[in-house]
Amino acid sequence: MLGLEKKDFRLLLIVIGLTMLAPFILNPFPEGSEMAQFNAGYPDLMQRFVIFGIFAIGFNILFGLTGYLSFGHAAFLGVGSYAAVWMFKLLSMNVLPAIILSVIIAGLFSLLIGFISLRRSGIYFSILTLAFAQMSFALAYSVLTPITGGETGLQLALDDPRIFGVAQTASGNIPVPAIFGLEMRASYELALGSWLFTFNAGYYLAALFLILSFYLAIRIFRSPFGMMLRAIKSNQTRMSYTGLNARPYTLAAFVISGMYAGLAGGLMASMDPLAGAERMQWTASGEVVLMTILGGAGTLIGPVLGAGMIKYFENIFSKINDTILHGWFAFLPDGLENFVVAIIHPFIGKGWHLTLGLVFMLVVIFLPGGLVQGGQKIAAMFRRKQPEDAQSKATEPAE
Amino acid sequence: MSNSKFSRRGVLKTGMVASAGLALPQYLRADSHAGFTNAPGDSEVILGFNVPQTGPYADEGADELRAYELAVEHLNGGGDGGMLGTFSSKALDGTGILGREVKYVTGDTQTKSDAARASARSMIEKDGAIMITGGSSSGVAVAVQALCQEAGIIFMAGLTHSNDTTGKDKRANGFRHFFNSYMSGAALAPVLAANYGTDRKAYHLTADYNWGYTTEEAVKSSTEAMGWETVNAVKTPLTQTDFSSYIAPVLNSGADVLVLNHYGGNMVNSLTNAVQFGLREAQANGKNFEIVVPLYSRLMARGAGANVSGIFGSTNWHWSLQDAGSQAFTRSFGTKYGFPPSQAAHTTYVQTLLYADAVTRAGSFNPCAVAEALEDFEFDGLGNGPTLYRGADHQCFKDVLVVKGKENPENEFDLLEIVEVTPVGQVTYAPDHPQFAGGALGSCNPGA
Amino acid sequence: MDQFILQILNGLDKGSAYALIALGLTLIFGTLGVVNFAHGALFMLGAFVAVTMSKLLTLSHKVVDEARTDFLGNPLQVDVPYIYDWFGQAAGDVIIDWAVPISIVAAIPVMIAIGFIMERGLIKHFYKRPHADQILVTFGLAIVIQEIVKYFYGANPIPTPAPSAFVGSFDFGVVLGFDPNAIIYPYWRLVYFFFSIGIIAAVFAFLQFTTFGMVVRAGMADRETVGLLGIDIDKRFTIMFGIAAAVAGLAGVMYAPINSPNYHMGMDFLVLSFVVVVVGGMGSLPGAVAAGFLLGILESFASMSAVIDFLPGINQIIIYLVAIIILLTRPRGLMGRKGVMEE
Amino acid sequence: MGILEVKGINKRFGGLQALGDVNLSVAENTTHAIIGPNGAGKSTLLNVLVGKLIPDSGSVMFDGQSVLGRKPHEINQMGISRVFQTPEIFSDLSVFENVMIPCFAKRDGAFRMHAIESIFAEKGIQQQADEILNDVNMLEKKDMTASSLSRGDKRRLEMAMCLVQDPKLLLLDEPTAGMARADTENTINLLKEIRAQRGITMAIIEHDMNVVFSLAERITVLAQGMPLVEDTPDNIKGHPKVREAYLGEAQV
Repeated sequence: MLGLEKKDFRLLLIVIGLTMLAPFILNPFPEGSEMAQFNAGYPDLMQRFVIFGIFAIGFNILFGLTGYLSFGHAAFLGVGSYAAVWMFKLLSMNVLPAIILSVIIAGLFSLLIGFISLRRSGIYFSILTLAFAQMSFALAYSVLTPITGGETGLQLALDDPRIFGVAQTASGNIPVPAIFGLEMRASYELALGSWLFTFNAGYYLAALFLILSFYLAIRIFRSPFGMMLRAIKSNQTRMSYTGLNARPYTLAAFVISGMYAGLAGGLMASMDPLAGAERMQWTASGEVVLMTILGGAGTLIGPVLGAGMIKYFENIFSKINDTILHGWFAFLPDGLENFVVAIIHPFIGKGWHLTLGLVFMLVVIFLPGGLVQGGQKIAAMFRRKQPEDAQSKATEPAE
Repeated sequence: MSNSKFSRRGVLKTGMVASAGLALPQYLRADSHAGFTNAPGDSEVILGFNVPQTGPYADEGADELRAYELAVEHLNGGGDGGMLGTFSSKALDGTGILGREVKYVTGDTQTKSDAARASARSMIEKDGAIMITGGSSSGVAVAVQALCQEAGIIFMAGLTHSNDTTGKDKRANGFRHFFNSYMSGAALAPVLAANYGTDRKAYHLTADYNWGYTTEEAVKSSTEAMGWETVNAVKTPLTQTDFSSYIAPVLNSGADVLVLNHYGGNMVNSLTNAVQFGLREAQANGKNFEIVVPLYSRLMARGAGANVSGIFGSTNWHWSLQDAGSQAFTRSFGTKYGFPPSQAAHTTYVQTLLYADAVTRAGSFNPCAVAEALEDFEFDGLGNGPTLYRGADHQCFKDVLVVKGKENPENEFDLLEIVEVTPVGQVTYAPDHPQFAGGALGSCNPGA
Repeated sequence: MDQFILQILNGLDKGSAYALIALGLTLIFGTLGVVNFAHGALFMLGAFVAVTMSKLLTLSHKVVDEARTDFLGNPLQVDVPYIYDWFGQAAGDVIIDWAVPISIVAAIPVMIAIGFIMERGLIKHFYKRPHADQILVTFGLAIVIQEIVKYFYGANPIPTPAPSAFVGSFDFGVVLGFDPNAIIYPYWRLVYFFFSIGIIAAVFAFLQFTTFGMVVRAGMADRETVGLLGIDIDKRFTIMFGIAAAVAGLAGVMYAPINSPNYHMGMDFLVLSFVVVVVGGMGSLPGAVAAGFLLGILESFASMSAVIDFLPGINQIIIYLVAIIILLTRPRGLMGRKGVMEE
Repeated sequence: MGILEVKGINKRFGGLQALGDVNLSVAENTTHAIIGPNGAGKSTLLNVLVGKLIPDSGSVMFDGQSVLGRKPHEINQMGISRVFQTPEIFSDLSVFENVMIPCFAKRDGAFRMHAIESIFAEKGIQQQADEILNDVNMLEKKDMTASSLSRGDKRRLEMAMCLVQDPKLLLLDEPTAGMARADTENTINLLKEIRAQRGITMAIIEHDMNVVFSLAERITVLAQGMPLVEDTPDNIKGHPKVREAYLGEAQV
């Protein structure tokens, strides 16, 4: 189906199902209940899930397949966002040209950086990419302020010279990004009993791009090109003595993943038209590395899971405060309530970093293959009867 | 499709129980009833406190959060009422806002514009916050302000000092109580001239980003107007931690004053380094060498320890002010938390009260009504003397404090002493002043 | 000319800090083959040993002073350090003043112990794991360590001054025949420089002249062979990790007076120290030291206002620019060996 | 005129003359062995032939074209395949994938952006891969991960990867190094078979004289970087210079 093997097609269907039904899946708790704190089904976070999912899928094409660990991929995301916002400022508020341009610009930028960085391998390659990204960040934050907006980020203004479109709306406001008139922020809300589900136009556009990206990633993984990339990771000596030139293959993978990053950046700017320099900082590059490893590098679905997990922690755990905790444990006797709250307190709100750090450590200690391996372990527990299944798994191309 | 844009869960939470059961999909029209985003229900109203909880400004964020919690307590009639008693407007009576109990949600800006906007959006989209406030840097303030404008939410800025927040990046839905770079320069210059003379040569070290630029410009133009000369102005990277190579050449540059346009960790390190190099004891051009820090923060001054003593700077507010409002606030904050509040705590507390008061006076949560009530509002009793919320740019105009690091502080909170309270007249500027040029408020956006 | 000399001095001083951190990182990588992202956290912990020491020395009890009042109008409670009670105020002040040098003594055992615990409890399980896993787990550990420090000490920097005997600057200019104040350098920074040189020399001497060091050097060159010799390399790895942690910790202790320590100072140094190590050549100790000084000096030159006026923003990117140029011209850094971390 | 003509190759490493004026001519459709004691320059010569090292002077012509200055993958595309001392295979990939990769390299050249096509649709390539695996008796192991193979199987896999490219010249670097006697015999038989069935020209660098004399049709002896003699196995066996060079080494 669609040029995919049965198993891959099933995976694609699962991803389509998950993204299309995300507003339901992410909002399992009734509105107004104590557990509603854990609901993630609001437009901003849902958009972030898929956008960072795209970013991580792209990163995984480079890192998971070729083993080249780039520490500078956030630069391409940042460049993509800047390109998109400039498109909004100069051309029109339609997101399509902005997204297309951001993919192109990020592709060109990654071609340049990849061409230079890929002259080295291993940690030397990592440091080269890190150096380029840090330079981009430092310059964008300071001397390039006229182009990038610097500290405050590049944003729209009331006097933008928009060629196709108006500078201001009738009510004197800055117009918002839209696709052929459908605003990215437009939402439709569905109340079912005490549950409330939000269907956001921007989210579905981004989700559509995620599905496309995921589909393309499957095709790449299962293509001769993808096999060559895995061969590069496995043995570069044999690669060249088999008559294959590793450089253009790695460069192509680098540019593809750079374009994925640019797509993520363009989508980010389309959902929320502001591009900040911090998007390019090394910590942002490190974040996508963590997402990929956390989910399972070299697997198809892993990076998406990793991205979701980190963004969930960042957005949900950071918002829990002591007042909420006291609300949850109000049923306990006072002394016990305070005790329990005091125990949990360091891990939530301002302590969400601590929780994330612990999760990294636990996952990598107990699940070297990331969350995907965790999923496989659980799945294996349910079908112990078929041991040969587990054996053949090892030889299948990366899942 | 209905463009409900941003949901208003406040309404739903209360109104939903009635419509329980397997309802058919329906377009939610509550928005259009109220005509603005996140119209609150009848019993409670939700405010969003968006402060840095991780990263280098986490302590300032924590102090802001304390002030917010205190403000909520006072608005809901708890505690000793704080500045509600001294506020010139008597609209607030301790029954919440327009009879609704004040609830709040918190978030982490991480002092990054992306994270701050994500957090603000989640407050608006998920929690149904009607107003967002907080922040501890201008980058974040400008970013969140623009977001609130788009969403149709009022933004009450926290600690943000760049001219741009109410200058080129001002927005109709955003309001700033805190002072700015221009005011710092205008307040400092006369005091510096009086103490150090008008024949001085200044060397600027400036943080290489927007806030640094506006502060350097403001201090430069104000001091040059007093007769000072600017010898050199060097930009330093935000990520710099060791400033020795920037400080070392200063003493031999012909300058006799060093101006550190730095904030936060940069300020702590550059000041510590400068003192290490012996600049405070040095002589230049036959005069004592002096250091100036245009924007002081008591929390950050603590990091520099004894190095701040004798060094001039400006600040928005200080707990040792003797007016009734400041005293009341310091008392209720100190009683609750055991130590005096910072200027960040003060401005966020005041912003919360000002918002609540404006809603009450307007009789509506509609952002446009609230904005109208805030614009050109004159008030007193909130710690800075008579104050004007100017309608033209949504900036508060009030007295500015010039402070000096104390020589012999009694404890870690007692680091600054007030040298002069510069009257508001001296720090007022025209809305179209060149340092604030290049932006427009636009018109208020109620969202929905 | 005088500016030039001044910036060389500056560069040497900065470089000594970079070299010291990079040295510990290289020790761990070279011997254990582990990419330790928690190394910056060890540096930070060292600085917080100094902070803790000065807190301990000023541990106080309250004495009520009825004559004065606090900000709320209550009688003022004055903090009186216990140390005053024991040694008298004058001697007590001297001890408190010398908190940072005193904490060096404490830092060595504390940091070695932390190093042992880290290696035994966590790192040793990762020797055979891919570098990506090592990065993830040590990065997680770094976050955990720094968040714990933040929980107890807050996010703001904590002033930890040097003894007052070291306040002020030495005027090199006068010695070299320039104008007074042309080339001044703070005493404590000079102390830091010589301290770093001393530690670097000690580490090299240890590796050069002791049997232990010889085994370790052999292990850095060819780990498998040494393993085959039947030497208990495990125990030596643990000790090496302890030493590397102590080196990082001492660098941190001595750095505390230069910049007030805060919980994220380790992360601030992390990227930089990796750049230093890689520019020096992965796994090469002399390379790490040389790269540290080189980058320190170039960074100082780039911060001169004449240079910035000529090339705006150069001070923002100099380190990375140099790293790129070196890695493109010398494929394995200044002194790197073939095959290390290239797979 | 041989398919491979090496003329006057010199290579110095610092003060060491690794190769001095080496000439070599490998005739088409023969098995040519290059032998010599340790440090004779065998490996250096091999690395020159595959493009890993560039000689200081001299020429290397393959099939009428110079190989000097070309990269290893370009030389492979000219028709030279190499078997390593320790098998170089794609150990993370399956056996089947290992042989598919050289098929693609043969068909599509050094680089092709075939990112959207599916491997599963490449029936021709799959058939080729199946055939060669069948030829080396590894068809039943095609789904195993290469790293889990035995050492002998790894060697056979590498051989299959080279053969499937149908090279004009197969370079073998000590193909039996470190092997047990039985394995060595197997390898000799395998190589003989290949030689007989496919008629591939082979150049073998080998230490084990037993192997050399069972396979080679012509032998070049190197000593201290210099070519000593080049002759048929029978003549080499009794050659005094060779005995001298190998003094102390048994079995000559």
